[in-house]
Amino acid sequence: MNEKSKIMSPAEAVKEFIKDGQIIASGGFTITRKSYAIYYEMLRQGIKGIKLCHVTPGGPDELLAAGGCLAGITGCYVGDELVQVIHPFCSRQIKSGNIWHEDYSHYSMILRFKAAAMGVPFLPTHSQIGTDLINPAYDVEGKMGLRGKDERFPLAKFHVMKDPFWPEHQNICLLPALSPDVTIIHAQLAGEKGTARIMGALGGDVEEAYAGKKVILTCDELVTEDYMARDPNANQIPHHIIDAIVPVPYACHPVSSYMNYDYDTNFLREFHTAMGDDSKRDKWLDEWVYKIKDHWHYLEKLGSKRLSSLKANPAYAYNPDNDRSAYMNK
Amino acid sequence: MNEKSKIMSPAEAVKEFIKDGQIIASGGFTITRKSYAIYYEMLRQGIKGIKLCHVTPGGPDELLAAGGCLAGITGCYVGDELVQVIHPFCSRQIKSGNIWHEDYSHYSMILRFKAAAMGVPFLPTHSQIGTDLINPAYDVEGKMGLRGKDERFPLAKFHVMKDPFWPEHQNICLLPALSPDVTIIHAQLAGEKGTARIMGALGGDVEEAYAGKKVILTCDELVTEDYMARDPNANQIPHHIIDAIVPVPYACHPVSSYMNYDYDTNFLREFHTAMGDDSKRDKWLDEWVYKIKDHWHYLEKLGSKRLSSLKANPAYAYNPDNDRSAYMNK
Amino acid sequence: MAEQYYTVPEMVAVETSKFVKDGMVIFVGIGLGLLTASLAVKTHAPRATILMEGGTVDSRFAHLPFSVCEPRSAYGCTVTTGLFDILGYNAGGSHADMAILGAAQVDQYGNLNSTMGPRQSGDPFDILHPGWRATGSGGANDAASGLPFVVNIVHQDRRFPKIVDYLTSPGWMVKVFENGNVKWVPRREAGLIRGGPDAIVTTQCVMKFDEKTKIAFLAEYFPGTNPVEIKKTIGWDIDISRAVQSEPPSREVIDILRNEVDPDKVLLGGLKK
Amino acid sequence: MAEQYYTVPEMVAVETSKFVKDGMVIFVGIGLGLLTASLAVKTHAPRATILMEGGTVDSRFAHLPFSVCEPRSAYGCTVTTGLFDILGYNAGGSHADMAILGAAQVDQYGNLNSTMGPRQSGDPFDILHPGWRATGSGGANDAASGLPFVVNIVHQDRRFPKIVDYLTSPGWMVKVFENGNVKWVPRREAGLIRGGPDAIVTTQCVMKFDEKTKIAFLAEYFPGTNPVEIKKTIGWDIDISRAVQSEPPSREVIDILRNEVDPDKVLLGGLKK
Repeated sequence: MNEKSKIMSPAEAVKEFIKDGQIIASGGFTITRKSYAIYYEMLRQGIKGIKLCHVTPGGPDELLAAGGCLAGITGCYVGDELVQVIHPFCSRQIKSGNIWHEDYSHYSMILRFKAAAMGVPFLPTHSQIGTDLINPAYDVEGKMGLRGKDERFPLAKFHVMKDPFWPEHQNICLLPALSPDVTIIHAQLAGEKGTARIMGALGGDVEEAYAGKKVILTCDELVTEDYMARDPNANQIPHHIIDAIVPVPYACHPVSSYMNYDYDTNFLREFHTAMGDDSKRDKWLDEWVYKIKDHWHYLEKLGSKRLSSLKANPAYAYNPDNDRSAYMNK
Repeated sequence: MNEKSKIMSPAEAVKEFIKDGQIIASGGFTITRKSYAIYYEMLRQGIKGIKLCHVTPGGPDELLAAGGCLAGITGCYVGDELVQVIHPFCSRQIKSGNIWHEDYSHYSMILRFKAAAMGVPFLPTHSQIGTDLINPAYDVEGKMGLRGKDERFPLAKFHVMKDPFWPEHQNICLLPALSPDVTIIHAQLAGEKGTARIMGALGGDVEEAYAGKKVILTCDELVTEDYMARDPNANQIPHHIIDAIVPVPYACHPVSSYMNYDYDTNFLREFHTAMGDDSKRDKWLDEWVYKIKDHWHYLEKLGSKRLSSLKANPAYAYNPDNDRSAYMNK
Repeated sequence: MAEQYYTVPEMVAVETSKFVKDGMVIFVGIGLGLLTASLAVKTHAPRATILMEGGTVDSRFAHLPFSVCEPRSAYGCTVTTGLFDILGYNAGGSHADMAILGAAQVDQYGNLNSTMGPRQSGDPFDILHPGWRATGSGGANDAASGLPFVVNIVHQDRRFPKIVDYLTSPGWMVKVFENGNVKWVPRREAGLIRGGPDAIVTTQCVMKFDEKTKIAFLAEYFPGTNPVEIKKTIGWDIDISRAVQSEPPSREVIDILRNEVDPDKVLLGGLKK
Repeated sequence: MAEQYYTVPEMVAVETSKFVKDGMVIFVGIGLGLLTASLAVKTHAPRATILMEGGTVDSRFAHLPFSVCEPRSAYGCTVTTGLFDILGYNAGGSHADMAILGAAQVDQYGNLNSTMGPRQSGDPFDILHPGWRATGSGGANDAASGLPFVVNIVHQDRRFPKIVDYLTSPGWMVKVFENGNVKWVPRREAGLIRGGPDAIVTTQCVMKFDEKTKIAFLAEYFPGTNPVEIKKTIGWDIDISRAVQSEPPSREVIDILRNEVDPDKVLLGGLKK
């Protein structure tokens, strides 16, 4: 068996694995480890009708919405944290009904991916009980006609049952598995076969990766599998579940990669401002996405001075001198 | 609030946390990371009526059975691996009905602990379906009269239900949570508040620790929490779930602690032989348990030459020259 | 009244931090929760342990983070793991003592709405066309489902309806759905066997919950506010008979807050009154 | 017949290793499974990935382990994690291609018994007083529930009943329990949506499963054995009409097995014929 290399560019990874109408899981966590290099490329390749899902959202939701790639979002949050920055375009599209948003709690989302990863149809939780997150009247995917037709969507948003094991027989909420067509994650290190090492907090990436039918992994450094094997306890994701390895520097710019680079708040502020302003949005997308040839062109446009200013200091895992004033309303 | 130190000797840990009739979870995996120092002490303190449970068994089952500490075992296996070494005394006690054994699959056991760790009454799996592991006629804890009286035991061994989320509505098996009164685990490194770093394969220890109402942690080295914080990705268990820290060298002898010491096959062979032989068993227990004052005495009896011969070589994480002939029937 | 030596956000942080006892394990969300927990650790609760849902345990921030999973949020932590361990094992499995949560709305039973509602509170609500959207509940639902919690919220009329327009985190009386009907039941009866709201700290006051009715009453009002004015802004007939004026924070604690907890004004600068 | 240059355990290892294709992800249990997978990796399947339930991925043993979770089992591996990831995500979630499992008994449908039974096969069985005990199923049930699998078993009469005395790993026809009754149904119908037995490799022969009946038939018999004698040891009316004699292993593969895979005779020495 001749093993094909999984190593490819962002454009190749999108071309090979991402199709219109797919369910795509976005790894990372708001301003950390979001593979922007892949999402920019999805806009350039004109991908349509994506159902985005994630344990934790971030700027790519806003980007994909603005690029016309999105049909809907299944998740728990619409924003970038940054002291409660809501995505202005995305939330407006949700209010107008142009993009549907199915609402779950944060933990519920990781349970949905974990169920898929485990190959079981559901996992149980006390979360969501007593709230409108399990109000049958608010079943958005149901209202969108997705249930009972498309095998990727369960027959119900949730199922409340009685615990059969203890005499109180308390209510417990079952959440259906969610197996995305493609999961996109970022790791600091990857072996040449795809073994991945995530540094810093893991968020929901391991669960999302195991849940995905295909997995695209961007990484800061590509190393030998032998190097990865020197510290196997530090690696979380085995190579056999990875389909594409995309080793590009600053794959997550404008957000951070623990230990390697910090987020770019000035860029993020411009991005958020442009997304909320009809007169600026298309111009921003032209300038930073559509008129950009590829990731190398993007990095060149950012310039080495800007990128250097984001470089992480190893004592902190971020740049302690990073200019964060764009989100500090002094 | 004056924080009491959790650091104590094996005798203090057993005296403070282990009581007759408890459900005890034993961490580690057959010949790796089993906290023998604690189990020896349970025999010396004459603990009775223990219901032992584990993701993975090992010699402590045999030891506790021989010491008269055990009422029953809930698990998937009765042995030490070592090319299929079954525990001779334990299995004879099971055949004679003196010790009950509730049978689950390996994964089912970790799911039971994981459910308790998550605070939910059950977790689902396809495991056990179609087999006698879910034959209602073989519900051992039920036959022992433990269900419906003691809150620690669920009303049923398992519960099969139809998946409510996909049109095929396939059968899935729910397994009840298992929250031990005390979990006993071993880590190579512990911080002085209890943060734990396990090196090598983790088995089911993280789940067992989170599931336990109390947790006793033996460790090879006690270090500062600041030292643990230098590589937080390498640590799995947070200090706030640990109740006792027992830092003693060779806490797991005669079994191994990855990176620190190898297993002692000659000791294990003598142990297994004595356990299977009515004329030798009590003598062995006297010599290696009851006439031993404490763990330091045990180590002294073993002698520094024997212990040195088990020391792990860092290039292998075990001793490549370890004499393993006792289990190689050439 | 003399010029105050502290700001409203500072008062909120100090009042909230009082709920953090030494040795507690605290789940914190972004924003005030994080500020409050940091203040507690640097003042009266040095042995409190901070959990954040990105996957960190016991962080000791050198710079206040913008996110619960950014590189700054892991500084000094003793364990980095994932969201499952924090929300599943620690919040769900009750290995934490309390949570500090924000919200867009809070009602008489301490139910939160972090997500959306109709254009006007109380109007019919179309889930496919929400009148307003906030960021969403994130892990606040999960923490509130398993842990005792304290709510931080900006004091504005529309934020205190009698019943939240869309319930995202469960308080003391919650919704169950049966055959197309909505029933209000105590949280324990619905299946929430642990936790519940302890207090609401607004930018003007502290509310606590009556032992019997489980309805929020006015426990404290900040210096410069008064119970009668506060009552006008609350959507239920709030009991103000037990209200006392809060002690102003000590100059010492304000100095720690300004100079040690948030010298860059990451959070103190950004909070509205 | 000339003196054999290979032993029976070696023949079993070679025959079993043929089921491992290059690039496969293989779940292995202790004993022969481990020996077999190692042999495959060192011969025709260098890119196969070995999973062990202690929590290791892609180990490259320097010394054959005694346990699936001892220090030797992690040598050279690329990921060390826990049992949950291996049995849950990889076996349960179908991120592996096959399993190699041992057993005390195997029946016509490839059901395994790894654990216990009455004193005499077929006798009534008292779970509180089993007539015999083996170690138990460990992860074999879990692997067999989710993956295609090959069984290794010593060839002895009592090991091949028509129906296993106690069913621990599911084959093609399995038990479901309804209102006190036992019903035999195809594994898919019981809820086992993946996997199933591909072959049984004994110390004398290879059995495979008929496409239609899902009953094991004799596919190969090892040099020095014959189908008629084998049939006498099998508890069901086994079809031997399709049986062919196995190719003896090449001297080259035996050399690799002896000199590279298990030079210390950790497993080759300990196996009974």
